[in-house]
Amino acid sequence: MSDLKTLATVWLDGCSGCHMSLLDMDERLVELSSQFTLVYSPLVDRKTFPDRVDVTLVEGAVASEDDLKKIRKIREHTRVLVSLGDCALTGNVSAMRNMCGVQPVMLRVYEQNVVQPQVPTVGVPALLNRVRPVHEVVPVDVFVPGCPPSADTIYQVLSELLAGKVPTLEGVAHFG
Amino acid sequence: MSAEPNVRTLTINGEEISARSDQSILEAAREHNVEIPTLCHLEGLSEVGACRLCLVEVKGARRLLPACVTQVAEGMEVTTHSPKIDRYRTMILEMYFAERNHVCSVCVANGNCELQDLSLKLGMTHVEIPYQYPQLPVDASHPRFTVDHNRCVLCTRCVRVCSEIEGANTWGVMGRGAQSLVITDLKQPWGDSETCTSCGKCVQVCPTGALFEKTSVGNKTRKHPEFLPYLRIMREGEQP
Amino acid sequence: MNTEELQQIAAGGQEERDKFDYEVNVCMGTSCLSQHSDRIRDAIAKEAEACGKKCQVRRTGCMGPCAAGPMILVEPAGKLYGHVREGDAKDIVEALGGEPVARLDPELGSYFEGQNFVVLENVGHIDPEKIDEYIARGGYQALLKALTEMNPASVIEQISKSGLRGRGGGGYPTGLKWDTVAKVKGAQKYVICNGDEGDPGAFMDRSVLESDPQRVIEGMAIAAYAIGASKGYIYVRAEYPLAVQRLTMALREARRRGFLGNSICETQFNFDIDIRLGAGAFVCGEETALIASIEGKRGTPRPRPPYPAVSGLWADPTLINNVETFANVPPIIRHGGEWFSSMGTARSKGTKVFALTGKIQRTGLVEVPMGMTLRQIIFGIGGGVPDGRKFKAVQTGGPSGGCMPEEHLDLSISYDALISAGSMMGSGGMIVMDDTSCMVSVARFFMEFCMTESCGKCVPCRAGTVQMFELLTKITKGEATHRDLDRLTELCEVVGATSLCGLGQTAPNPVLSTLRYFKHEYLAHIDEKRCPAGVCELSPAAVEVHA
Amino acid sequence: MPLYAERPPLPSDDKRWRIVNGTMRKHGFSRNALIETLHTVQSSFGFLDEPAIKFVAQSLRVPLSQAYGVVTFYHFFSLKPPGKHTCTICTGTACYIKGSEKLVVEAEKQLHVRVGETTADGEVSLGTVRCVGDCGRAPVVLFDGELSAQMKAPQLAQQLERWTMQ
Repeated sequence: MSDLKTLATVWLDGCSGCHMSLLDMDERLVELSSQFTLVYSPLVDRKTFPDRVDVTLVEGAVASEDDLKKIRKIREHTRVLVSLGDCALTGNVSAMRNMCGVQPVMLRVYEQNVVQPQVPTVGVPALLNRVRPVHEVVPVDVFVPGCPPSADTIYQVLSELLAGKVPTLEGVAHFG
Repeated sequence: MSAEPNVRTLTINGEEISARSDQSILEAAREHNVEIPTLCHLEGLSEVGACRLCLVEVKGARRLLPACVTQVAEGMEVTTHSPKIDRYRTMILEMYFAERNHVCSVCVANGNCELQDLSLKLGMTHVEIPYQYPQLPVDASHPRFTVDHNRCVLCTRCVRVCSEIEGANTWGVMGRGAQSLVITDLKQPWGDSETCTSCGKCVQVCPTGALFEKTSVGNKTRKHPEFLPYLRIMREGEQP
Repeated sequence: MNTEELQQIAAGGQEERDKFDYEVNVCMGTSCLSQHSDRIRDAIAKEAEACGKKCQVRRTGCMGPCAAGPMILVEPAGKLYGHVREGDAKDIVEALGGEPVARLDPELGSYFEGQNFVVLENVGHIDPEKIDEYIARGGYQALLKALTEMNPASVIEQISKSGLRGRGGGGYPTGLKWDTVAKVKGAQKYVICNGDEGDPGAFMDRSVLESDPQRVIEGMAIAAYAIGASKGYIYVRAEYPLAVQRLTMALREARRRGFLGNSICETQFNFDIDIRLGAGAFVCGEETALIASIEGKRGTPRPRPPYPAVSGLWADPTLINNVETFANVPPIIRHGGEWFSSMGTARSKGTKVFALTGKIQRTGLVEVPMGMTLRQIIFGIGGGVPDGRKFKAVQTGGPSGGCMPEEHLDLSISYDALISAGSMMGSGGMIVMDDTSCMVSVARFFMEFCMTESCGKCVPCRAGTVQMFELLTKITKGEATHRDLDRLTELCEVVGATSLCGLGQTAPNPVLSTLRYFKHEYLAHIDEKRCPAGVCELSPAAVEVHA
Repeated sequence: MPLYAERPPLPSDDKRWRIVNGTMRKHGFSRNALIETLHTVQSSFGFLDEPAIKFVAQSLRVPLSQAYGVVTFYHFFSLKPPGKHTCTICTGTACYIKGSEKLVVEAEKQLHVRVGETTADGEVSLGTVRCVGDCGRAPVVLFDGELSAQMKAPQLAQQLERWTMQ
């Protein structure tokens, strides 16, 4: 039996599809929740990241200053960091802006084809020049590919972590 | 050259097998259900030995040898999988993913892509080396087909099928190094090509979503490169 | 052409020489010519005529010490002048037969000490555009001897006995290579001379082709006879216009004298040579890529086997050797294989031409017997590092080679010793670096070279060199971590082990050798954000934020 | 297809096409004369444009894609016309060790172009070359093809100024 008790999930630059897939585990969530305590997540109410978390699932790429700050803090307070889904693993769709840079994206979104052209500066975090996968910023322990990873895959990962094993998804899951 | 190929005995991963002397290690291995990953190889086309995924250990050889172009020999001892080879293959695959913009989730070939399949087979769960994010064009000028260079792995299957089977030589490779690009004619829009017969063979042999039919929507497009061996046999005619 | 005729031409040349009391040999290699040595020659000829001295003014090939050019060799005094200007013509002519002009002393010190000219034996003494001058110094005796006194097998035997190994870099035994091609059956065989001297910082082949082109042609003809080829190609870089021009002229001359064409030297041997121009692709130094290029295609290598010896140019058996290798052949046939093997070390015979450049007092072309130490070459011949700076490393083998530090200066030059020191012989570039060179930057320089010269066919070389280049850039900018260094090492291993051809397989060498000997410099960049040589501009690591 | 049915006519009355044709004839219009012919075009016209590549490809019966592939593989061939003057800096190893990088920076600054580009007024093209073989007197620069050795940044600037001031 493993000593991994607390679970957190975070949502960086992604579409939340991985979280949806997490919920797709359906009744297996109940089974897992008897062993894990979900201490931090977009799905729960807590606002600050706890001092010590056993397992954190990270969805999304690192795309803004805010993401960067968050992931560094999370790494510091997490024992097993899991990159969940292609955005966390490769940047995926979030990183497609790397092909052209930030400026054209900002122009397209906030200035062209809008009624009131205006780039927001207050209350929103500044974007990084380059969107990066999580492991380019902090060390990652487990990689779970998929866009999104299937509920079965996520269940397998969590079960194996609970069983005290390092999950290997070789030959199980792939990008996309 | 003797017309009758001789039989050679060799071992692959310790198993003794026989093969015809004109067979490559790859052919012999696949005949005996030993899996060796490949990307540029396609039955019915000439070999280029470029993808380096089929590299195997041959006892006594100084270097790893590409199974696709190395002929079997008597007493050869071949190892197709070892921790070292597996590590090399994964890294080669990572280089493929990182050099262009492979975003499986939005690709027309998602689920039917040889590159994606390889990542599954070789157990590549993430790409350690940084993506390059080159700016590459998409050419949709052809009435039926599209080429998206972001997804091209430069296997040159399209170039070879166009030259060796169709005979049109529409496709070629321009530039060199990381700037290499498959092109039609004088790098003009595919739709303006004077030589393209629109036969679509290039699309069928493309291992990724780089070449696709415009009618392929979503990710249900399977490609059918199996016609190649058939064409070869029919073209060569009746063997005496 | 028979022996008597050959002797007649040689004697004629001697008679011609005897008409003069003095010889003034003016270097007209690329380097000296760019300093208008042609005008100097004309000025001297005019002066000589004016003062009535019997003086033969001759254009010659590169004499070696390029940095002291334009060079002039005055015979019979054997006096070298350096940094000659047009205005010096009068003094030079006046000094003939008397005291040499002191101010034109090239101050070469011990430059020629220990040098041993085999390949460069004619340098400074013949006009590269006149075949008869080559003949007068023993040229084409070897071809005549091979054709009339030896059978192909005995030619190969002499080459094997000589212990000559490929001078292009790999060091494959030449005799063995010839023997393989000779034994392959084929109605049509080819001899190719690889003059695609792509190593940046090396100019041995250019020099030989410019200074003594007939020697290469003779070597190729002997090889063709030995293996049974009737057609040859010389592949030369288009960046060497003078070499191409001299070679074109030399081929015409050789045909005129009957050393090329049909029934050479009144035997049944037919052989002719064409020039093919390279077009700026380093990878074409690789045999199979070179063949593709001669066939008019993209110079991409293909997997070997089959080796060119079996299936080369147009799928026919083909022998490929480098310029310097062929240049060694005539003297070996003339003096015998044993003569050649008496020079050098146990497994590396003869001499090697090096282009000694970089941070060194006396740069230039040198030819030394194998087995000489790096220290003798760099500090003896080259005079050491100038400007009171400290020696740091010597680079050999071009982009495939490595950098060796002070500790290895007593290494005796041989194929095997250089490989064990993490470098290689290469074609002969030898670049000296002082303490103002940053070794990470040097590795990055070579990686950039490999990256832009990669043909793009196989992914480890195409994409791996880009990744390694970016990691090295990251290190020089002070943005790298230890993880980056680990990844660099791993990439070196994978690219080296899995690339299709020699370019990719050896591309990691400059990184590996600098990591081996100068790891502290890498670490200084990473840990202390400091460039010990003061070359790199480092900034503290930061993930850039879009403002 | 009419494309390769017979040898195409010369693209224009320009005499240089006859030189190009001469090279091809010398090689019997053989496919393997492609690079040799392209060399002739490059040296006669200073660059290779699309009509030129097409003419050569059709004359030698080489597929268009292969001809274009060859032209773009070899760095000696240029698809763009060069400026009136060319400044080519050697970036071989010996020149690198002797500071050719600084020369490149200086030239780029002076001309306001990057390596491989031509100034807006078409006066000067800036290029680099991988070793011209005068390593003994590095660093080396070719001004309009003429070799100048042991080059220093101010000297380079002076020469470029002479061109740009005209």
